[in-house]
Amino acid sequence: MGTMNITMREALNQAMAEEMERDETIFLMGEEVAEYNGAYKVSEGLLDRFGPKRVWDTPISENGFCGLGIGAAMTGLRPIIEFMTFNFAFVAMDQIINNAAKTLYMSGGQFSVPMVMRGPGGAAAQVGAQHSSVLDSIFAYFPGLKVVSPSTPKDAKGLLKTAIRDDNPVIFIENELLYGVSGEVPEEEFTIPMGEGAVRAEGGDVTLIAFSRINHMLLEGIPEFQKEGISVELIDPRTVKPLDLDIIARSVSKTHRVVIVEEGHRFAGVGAQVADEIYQRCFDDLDAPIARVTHAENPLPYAKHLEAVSLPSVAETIRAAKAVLYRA
Amino acid sequence: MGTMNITMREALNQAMAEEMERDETIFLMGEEVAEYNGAYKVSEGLLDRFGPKRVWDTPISENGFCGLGIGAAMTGLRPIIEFMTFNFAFVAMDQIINNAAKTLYMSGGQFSVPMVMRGPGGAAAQVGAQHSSVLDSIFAYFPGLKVVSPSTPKDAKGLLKTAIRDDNPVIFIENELLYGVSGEVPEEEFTIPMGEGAVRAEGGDVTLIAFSRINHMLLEGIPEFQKEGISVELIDPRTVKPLDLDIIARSVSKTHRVVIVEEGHRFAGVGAQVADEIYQRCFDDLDAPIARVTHAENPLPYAKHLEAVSLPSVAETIRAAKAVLYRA
Amino acid sequence: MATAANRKGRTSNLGERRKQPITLKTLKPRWKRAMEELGREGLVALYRQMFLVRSFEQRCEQMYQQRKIGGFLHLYMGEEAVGVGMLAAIGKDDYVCTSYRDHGIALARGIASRTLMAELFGKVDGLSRGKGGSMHFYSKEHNLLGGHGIVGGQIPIGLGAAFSAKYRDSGQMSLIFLGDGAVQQGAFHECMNIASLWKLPAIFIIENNQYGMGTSTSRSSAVQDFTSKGPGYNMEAIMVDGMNLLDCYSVVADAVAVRRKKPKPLLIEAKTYRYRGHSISDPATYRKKDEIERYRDIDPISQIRSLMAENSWLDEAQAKELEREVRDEVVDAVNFADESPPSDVAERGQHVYAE
Amino acid sequence: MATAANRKGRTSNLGERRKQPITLKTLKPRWKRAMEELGREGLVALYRQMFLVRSFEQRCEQMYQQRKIGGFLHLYMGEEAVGVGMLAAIGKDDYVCTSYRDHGIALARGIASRTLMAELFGKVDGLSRGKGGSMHFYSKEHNLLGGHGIVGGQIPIGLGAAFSAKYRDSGQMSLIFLGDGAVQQGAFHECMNIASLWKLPAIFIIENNQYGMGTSTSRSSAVQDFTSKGPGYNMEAIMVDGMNLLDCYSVVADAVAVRRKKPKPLLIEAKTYRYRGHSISDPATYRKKDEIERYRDIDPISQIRSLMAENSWLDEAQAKELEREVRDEVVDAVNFADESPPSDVAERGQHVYAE
Ligand SMILES: Cc1ncc(C[n+]2csc(CCOP(=O)(O)OP(=O)(O)O)c2C)c(N)n1
Ligand SMILES: Cc1ncc(C[n+]2csc(CCOP(=O)(O)OP(=O)(O)O)c2C)c(N)n1
Ligand SMILES: [Mg+2]
Ligand SMILES: [Mg+2]
Repeated sequence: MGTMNITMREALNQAMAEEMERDETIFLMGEEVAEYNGAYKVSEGLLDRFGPKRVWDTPISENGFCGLGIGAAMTGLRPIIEFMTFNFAFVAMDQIINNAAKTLYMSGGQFSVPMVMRGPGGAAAQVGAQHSSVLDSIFAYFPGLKVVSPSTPKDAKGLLKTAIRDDNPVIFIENELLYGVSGEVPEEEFTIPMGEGAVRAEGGDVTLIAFSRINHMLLEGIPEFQKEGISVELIDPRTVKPLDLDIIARSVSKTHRVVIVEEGHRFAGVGAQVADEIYQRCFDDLDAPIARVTHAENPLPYAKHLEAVSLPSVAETIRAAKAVLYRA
Repeated sequence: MGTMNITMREALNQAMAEEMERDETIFLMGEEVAEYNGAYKVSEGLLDRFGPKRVWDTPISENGFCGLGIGAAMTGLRPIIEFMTFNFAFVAMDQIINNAAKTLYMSGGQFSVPMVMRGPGGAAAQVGAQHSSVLDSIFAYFPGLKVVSPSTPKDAKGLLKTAIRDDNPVIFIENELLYGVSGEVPEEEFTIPMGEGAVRAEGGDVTLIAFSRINHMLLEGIPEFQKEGISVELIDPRTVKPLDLDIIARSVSKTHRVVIVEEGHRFAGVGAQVADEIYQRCFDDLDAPIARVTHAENPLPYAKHLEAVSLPSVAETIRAAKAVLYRA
Repeated sequence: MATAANRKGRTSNLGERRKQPITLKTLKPRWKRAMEELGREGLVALYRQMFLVRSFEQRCEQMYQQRKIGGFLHLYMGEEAVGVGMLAAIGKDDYVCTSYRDHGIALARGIASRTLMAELFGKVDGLSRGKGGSMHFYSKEHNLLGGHGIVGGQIPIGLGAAFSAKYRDSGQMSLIFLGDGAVQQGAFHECMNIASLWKLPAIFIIENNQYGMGTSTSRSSAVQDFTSKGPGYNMEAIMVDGMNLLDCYSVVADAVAVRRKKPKPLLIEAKTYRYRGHSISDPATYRKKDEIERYRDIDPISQIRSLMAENSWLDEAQAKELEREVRDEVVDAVNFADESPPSDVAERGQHVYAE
Repeated sequence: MATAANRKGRTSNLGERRKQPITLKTLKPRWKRAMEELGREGLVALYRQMFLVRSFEQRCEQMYQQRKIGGFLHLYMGEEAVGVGMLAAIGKDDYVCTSYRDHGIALARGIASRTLMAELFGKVDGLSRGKGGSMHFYSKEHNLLGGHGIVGGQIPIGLGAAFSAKYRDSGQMSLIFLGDGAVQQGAFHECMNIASLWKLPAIFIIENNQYGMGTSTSRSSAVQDFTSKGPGYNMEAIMVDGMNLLDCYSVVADAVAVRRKKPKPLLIEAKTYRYRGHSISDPATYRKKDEIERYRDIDPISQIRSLMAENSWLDEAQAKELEREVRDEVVDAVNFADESPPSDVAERGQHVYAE
């Protein structure tokens, strides 16, 4: 029961390879996933290993090939559709929302859509307003979709395998900046269920809640919190939908203070929902209103220094933590 | 300074006609808006009055003609783009989000996009899962867009005129079930600014917050609240973005209890954001967690009785009001 | 009678009243073989199907007026030859998808009229337990992949079924019905290219009823002959007379025969006509009465009835009997739907996610 | 020399090394007139522009390595004749939009290299005050409507500009540049139809550099000749040699001459080639060195340099002098960008909404 130290990229790759090995109905399709081995090399080697019948390069027709995936899923296959980045899912939005999410329901349970739509989401590095969309809340809004947003190689592998085996359409949002991040991953086969969060750091003063990359930012920032005398508990729900409220509530009952840190925009972002659910469940536990640290209210600018002040930071989170601790 | 009693449909029509009369750069474009006078007759008579240069029927190419509107707005015109319903905006999502919302920013302030995208949104009557999308929160999430959701003929007229004069892309969401609803509208010219809510009913026990059609449902339901001994204050923010938090806060400071009633889904819906902002501003005023009455967690079914139980109702709102009053 | 005249030449003259007669390309030389392939029994069955679609929908109109049916209701009347003829040429295992105008396709696919009517009534015995409604007929048993409400939304789905068939090397075909208006959606373009590039067994069928709601093709499309799009995708494209059952049957029968073993796509444009408005709430004042009547003269059902009479395959009495049977079936469907219980409200929360 | 050979026949032979020579359709008979129209000064100016694009981008590569430029960087090198030649044929008032591969277009549009370099450096003196970056060059002054990051996203915008021009009866044209890969986006299809249906003054220019990232057109498109799409939209379509400046100039000059007064659209396919990878992070291992070299042999800049030498319009010394000047300009641009201040952080919140 050893572990191996691999990158997120390798973890995702292994998840796909293992599942494709197990089940011939699984195929991978997207732009540059085959011969180029993936724009971000997540599918490296899969074409060589599984051949062109299982790994498909597409024309730049996201609405077409995403819908193709849905049709294939309705007729016995289990597609993994890669969006080179989720920014390009806008052109496929109709298929994702109106078909992937609703077909099971509209057909009265006849046609399930066992399909994973995956790819990087969120800001990368100075790639500008059209290439930095955070869409977690958009997808999670629509009943019928599940939304996963992993932060570690282990979670990425375990959750992607679960997503591939799930009979529902799953939006699996990776983070480009994490592809190269390493971590320990069990050597033996494993999966991680959706809807189970993880405690990334234990502490008593304030509960921080974050998804994906933001967890890394905050973990690295813990010394800075300590310098300020703030003991933080960091919760990574791992899946946006279903959402593990239990793990959050447990932490809140201990700290009584919450800061939600989101890469996405503020208005009706994921954090708004997480906050709403915490208030519903833990109202009397809370000693201060929940603070949210989010993407600023602007499209992401190109210039590095403007980009930096548009995205959530440790400094801003410390300010928010102080505010909920009434130490500001 | 008299008033006239006209329907929402007429009010919208008048707003467009008056503005088109005033400014030749305004044109209306969409499916069936010209010769057919609008799928819902909102554009009735405009082709006759303004001619084919100003009123355009399009092919069923929403991404194309919505983007056309953006390009026209960037080059001196002021388009009103009608989505026959906002359900069909999914195929145009890329243009709406990546171009309409972001162009001013990406161009460093050079190209504004003075454009209204309007049409009915929300559930109609048994039109099923693909024709009942509530997208207010989706659009409001993205900086760069304004989102309007009027509930009365007066507001519809005043706000649509404001939207047409606004130099930003405005999403103007009408409600099909309200098109036939009448109300008093000033005879003289007027506009209504965005970001100013209205108190629809005054009361002391609980603040209800709702947009568009839900206001009518709740107003009609007031006797039922009274029967239960609940005095409600009903706030209609009228515009989703910008959001009038002042009017809400004033009410909350009086009632200390809030129920938000939304036609849209719960997860990261508009109500989640409204709640978040209330908590931030009025935490100490609140005697109970804010309750949300929303669309149920399912696509909208066709069958009438299933549709009814999927949408928010007065009965459900009363239950929620009792809960926040701890009378449940 | 225009119908008889119709079968004289290679093209059909749509009535004398119009100065410039509309001519529809037909596959007349293929008809004789079509009749042989179908046989008397087969053709009678198709006649019955077309008549069933017509009767079913006439009853739907009534039921809508009586508020037993709600929401949108898009009728197929006038276009029966397209769905019935084309689906007669494929097998049970083949895939079919279409738009919201799906009653004719569902009936032609062999789905029981009872189940469909119950769906329209929003009852638990409906095809989708009342959750889909008129626009969203799905049947796993019949490989019917919807019933789509978003114009063009079905095209990628049908493409996916074709991909799936090729992937599994199953020999199945995928028939994708779409309207003339839907041609202008980006989805059409993206899927035509992929189908051709990957040689998928997809048949794209443009049901060109000449209007998308109130907009005629001359106001929505830069070309009036959609087969002109074929070369731009390196795809074969054929135009057929969508008012003629044998044409519709033949074109698909031939296409399928070639493509089962060696998959590749095909574009078919079937010129047809809808008698009613776009949906039940559309008075269709944008069309001249005259125009409708000229199409009524070449009504797809009458055409086949006359043809069978000429060939002594179905005499007047037999036809009457069959039609009575069909009408009874529809009455039975209505009764069934009426008596079917509404689903429990718990049904609302079912099937949001698969277990 | 292939370049000379190139000008002998009606088609250009892309080098002897390849067994099946690539032939690009050229408009050679039109060249003489093109030279007359442009005159010596004009052609020298275009030569200078092409050389500027090349030099500017070479410097961009360095600056990227030095991390002065971040994000994505898509270079136009090899494709200079397309942007420079075509934009030479339109006026200041005409509209232009393109993809993320926009440096060449912006420079050819006459935007100062200083302003562009400052934008790439993310500085306040940049075209968009540092908020757009490499992929999003916009200039109101130059009617450049972006610089678009979403493949095909610029097409509806350019269509809108064409609509606007016709609406205002201004006689302006709209040039819409897009890649071969972008042809497969639904937006292309929707806009081609609308442009043709409404006779808009839009020129769709497919910069067919034969790859969309690592995918060759043979793997992304069912047709290799994109002009085959014209008839499906009832739109004229022309193929030109995108490696040749005079071809590119001529096709647009002629198109514009006809269309200013009587608007209608046109589809142009310019066969061209990008020397570098898709973006700076793409090693482009999917292409054989050989292939690149064969295109280098017909380099658009060398072709014009030789042509001018042959015509005694620019001798070696003059060319050298001009090239030195251009290199100095680029160095100056870099210095300017370096010294330009970063914007105040308050810039972040500016221009989200118009006042
Ligand atoms: C994307 C989208 N836009 C608009 C509509 C509204 N709408 C429904 S049917 C229709 C006309 C479709 O015409 P056509 O494709 O010719 O099919 P027909 O109704 O004639 O069978 C329109 C515009 C829609 N459902 N989806
Ligand atoms: C809708 C969308 N899908 C995918 C991408 C990622 N992407 C960026 S450029 C590109 C290739 C485009 O190729 P082409 O249109 O030929 O233009 P070229 O880069 O060759 O100039 C891809 C796939 C994108 N930006 N937008
Ligand atoms: Mg039609
Ligand atoms: Mg290319």
